This record gives sequence, structure tokens and C-alpha cells, in this order.
Amino acid sequence: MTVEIRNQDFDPYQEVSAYQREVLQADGKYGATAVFVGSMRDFNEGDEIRAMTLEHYPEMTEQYLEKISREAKQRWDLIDSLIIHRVGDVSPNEPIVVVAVWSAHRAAAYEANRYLMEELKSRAPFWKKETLVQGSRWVEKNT
Amino acid sequence: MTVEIRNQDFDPYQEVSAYQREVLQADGKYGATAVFVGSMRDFNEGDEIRAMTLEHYPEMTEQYLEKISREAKQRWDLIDSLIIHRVGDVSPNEPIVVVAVWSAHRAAAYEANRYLMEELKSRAPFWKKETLVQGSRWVEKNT
Amino acid sequence: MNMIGSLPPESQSNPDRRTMSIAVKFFASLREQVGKADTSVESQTVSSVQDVWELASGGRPMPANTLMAVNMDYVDANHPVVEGDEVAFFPPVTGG
Amino acid sequence: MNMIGSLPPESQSNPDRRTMSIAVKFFASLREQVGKADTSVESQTVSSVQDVWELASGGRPMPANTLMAVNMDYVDANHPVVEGDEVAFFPPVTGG
Repeated sequence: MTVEIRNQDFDPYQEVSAYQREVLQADGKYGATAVFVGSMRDFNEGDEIRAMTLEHYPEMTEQYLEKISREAKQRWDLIDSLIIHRVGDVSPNEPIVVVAVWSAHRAAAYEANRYLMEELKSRAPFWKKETLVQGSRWVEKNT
Repeated sequence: MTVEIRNQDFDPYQEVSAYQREVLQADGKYGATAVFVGSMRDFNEGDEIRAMTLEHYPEMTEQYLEKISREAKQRWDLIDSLIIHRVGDVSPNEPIVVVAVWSAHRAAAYEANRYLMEELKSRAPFWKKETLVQGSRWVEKNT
Repeated sequence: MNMIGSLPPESQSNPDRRTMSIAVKFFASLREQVGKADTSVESQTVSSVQDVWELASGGRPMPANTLMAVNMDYVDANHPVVEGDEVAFFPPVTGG
Repeated sequence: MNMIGSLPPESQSNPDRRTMSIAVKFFASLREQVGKADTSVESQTVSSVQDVWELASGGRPMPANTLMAVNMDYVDANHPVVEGDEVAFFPPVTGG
């Protein structure tokens, strides 16, 4: 059960792969891995987005993500989970978040992954500010 | 919308990454990527599994996977999808299937990915034969 | 399928009793039980997938959960067959 | 929280009117509106998160959708505060 905040671009697939190989060490135990990657789009609410700054509440963010990771592990039969979330200045197409969940069977992996993302989107203290062609704005609708 | 049957071990994360970079070419358009990896466990129904052979119905399998990929694209607002499924002799911990779905928003990616996996598990013509410590058996329950 | 709705399948599929050739495939545990992967039936009387099973399997009872496809589309046992069809029989699938 | 159930929050949080020091944080659009990220309030009369907002924000009305945390746990505006608490105010979150 790992939570990381990163202030640099990262490759979500290399991260999941490396975690599985180096940290998880459960070869042959998991039959299901569900991975979600949220990445920055270059358009939002009808406008072209040039860049984004992701602010967070250091410590509270990590604590909150650890709390929902524990909750997911209590609720589903999981082997492990990994959440990496980006902060700082983000460019279009860069990953913002990756959530990976390992379990013996697929239902638990799918459901827990979705649960983590919904809880993260609705309650984890992150805020996005978008740089438009002209000016900038805080994102208000987190769809 | 790509479907591939492989008779050699593959790295699902490298595949998704390469597909995204080389084939998808939709940088900045997708905000959501849902990836599911099914891999071979070394235990099933209480028994240690040493190896597995995956049989399929050449052509029908590909056609069926292409059909459900088209159905998913009609039903959800997707940018693209990728399904790779292993056949032949498989060893524990090797990936059996990867399903990746790209969309602007997460609900479509999650739901279409789950749909593809459920349709694949229930109707795609693949059959698993497990090699146990002694003897072998066809898998009958596809949980 | 180029069948016409209201006629019984037998008269539709082979109206003038020509000899039809049907390719047949068995997969997985059914392949092992029947003892062959590929075969063909040549017959003047075969009209449905069920008939194909009986000829191709040597008359053994069809397991209750058997799945069937004609030309790679799922069908049921009553589905008609025509010259040149490929009919496949297999147990419940276990991929993924 | 070390509160006792039935007493009104004010008398619980600061029964003998000592001066309490509360760390305050504002994030994102609230940080920009209030014009500061970190501050603290020192007061003998502050008893709830709402009181902390009023002192720390210079009396401006709290936007309706403001989220609040005490010591990094979500609370509502009536939540009591005690000496040494860290109180944070922020708009709806938009991560992921």
C-alpha cells in the first residue's frame, strides 16, 4: 500500500511495472491488476489549455490517500495498491495520477480501483489551475 | 481499435505504452486510460498450478474480440481500445490478457474496460488447460 | 444466413437433397473426447447443427453445456447449415 | 478530539479563556482571495473553525462551498478548536 506525491513528470507504466517487480514481489499470486491513468488534456470546458499547476496540501494529501488505500484494502480482497499523484507545473499529455490495484480476481481490482479514484477526485486536497491562451483559472468542476 | 493474439510472453505495460506512443497518437486528447492485466496465478481451486496451455479458435477469437471492441466504441465515448491475449504454453505470473481503453473522461474508460473483460471471459473462444503437480485438467469455472 | 422464414429448416437448407459438405471443428475437452480436431461431414440429410454433431461425433450425446458456432458466429443446435459451412463445437470458454 | 459531549463548544475548547494560538492555512483560490497562504490567530475568544475563519480572513464571508480541516481531518464550521490546532480552508478539490 504505497502513496507518492511527485513534482516531476513520470511514466505511469514504468512505475507500475517497477513496483510490481521490486516492491510487490507476489509473482503468481495476483491474477488481476487494474490500472487507471489520469492525464492532462489540452482542452477543457471548450478552451485550449496550455499548462496546469497542481497545488496540494502537503501531509494532508498523503494522509488522505493512505486512508482511502486502507479503506479499500478492508473492503476488498486486495494484495496491494499504488497511488502516484503529480503536483507542480504539468504540461499537456503528462500523467496526473496513476492508481494500480492487485488482487487474485478481477472484480476486487476493478471495484477498488474505481473507489480509489472517486474518493481521490472528491476529497483529496489537490487543486488545478489552468493556463489558457490568455490568462489562467482555477478548475471548479472536477468531472 | 486493435486486437492481437500472441503466442509468446509479452510485457503488458510496455505494450500499452508503445501503442499509446506509436499508434494512438492522441496526445492531450485522452484524460483517462483504464488498463486491466490478467495474469497467470500459481494456484487455482486449491491446487498448485505448474503451467497452462491456452487454446483458441483462430479467426473466430479475433473476430469476436473485434466485435466487442466495436460494441464498446458504440456504447461509450472512447478514443481507442487495445486487447492483447496470450495463447500457447504459459508459465505462472505471465500475463494472459491486457485490455486498455482510452477516453476523455474516466467513467467511459472504466466501464468499457470492464465490459470488454466480461464479454471476453464469457464468450471469447479460449480454453485453459492447467498442468498440476500430477496430471492436467481443463479449467471449467472461469471466475 | 440466406434462409427464408416460414419453411421448416430441413427443406430450406437442402431443398433438392444434394450432398452437402460441412467442415467441422472440435476444441479443448470436446476435441479430446471426440478424438479429433477437424473433420467434415458429407451428407444429403444433414440440415441442422445438431445433425452435424451426430454425424461428426459418431453419435455420442452432446454435453449439455456445449457451445456451437456456424462460420464463427454463435448459434444454437437448431440452426440450419448449408453447403460449405464451418461448424464448431466447444465447451464453455475460459479465457482472460 | 478531547471534547466532552454535552457542554457547549465554547466552554469546552477554552474553559478558562487562555489565549490560544491556532495555525491557519488557505489553499488555491481561497489563498488568492484572502491574500495569504499561512497565518495564525491568537485569541481568548475563538472556539470554532468558523471563529478562526472570521479572524484569519479579516471578517470576509466564507464562500458557501468552502472545505475545512482541523489537523488534516475534514470537519464542519462548528467544529471546536484547541490550542495548537492547524486549521485549513480550501475550495472544492480538483485532483486526479
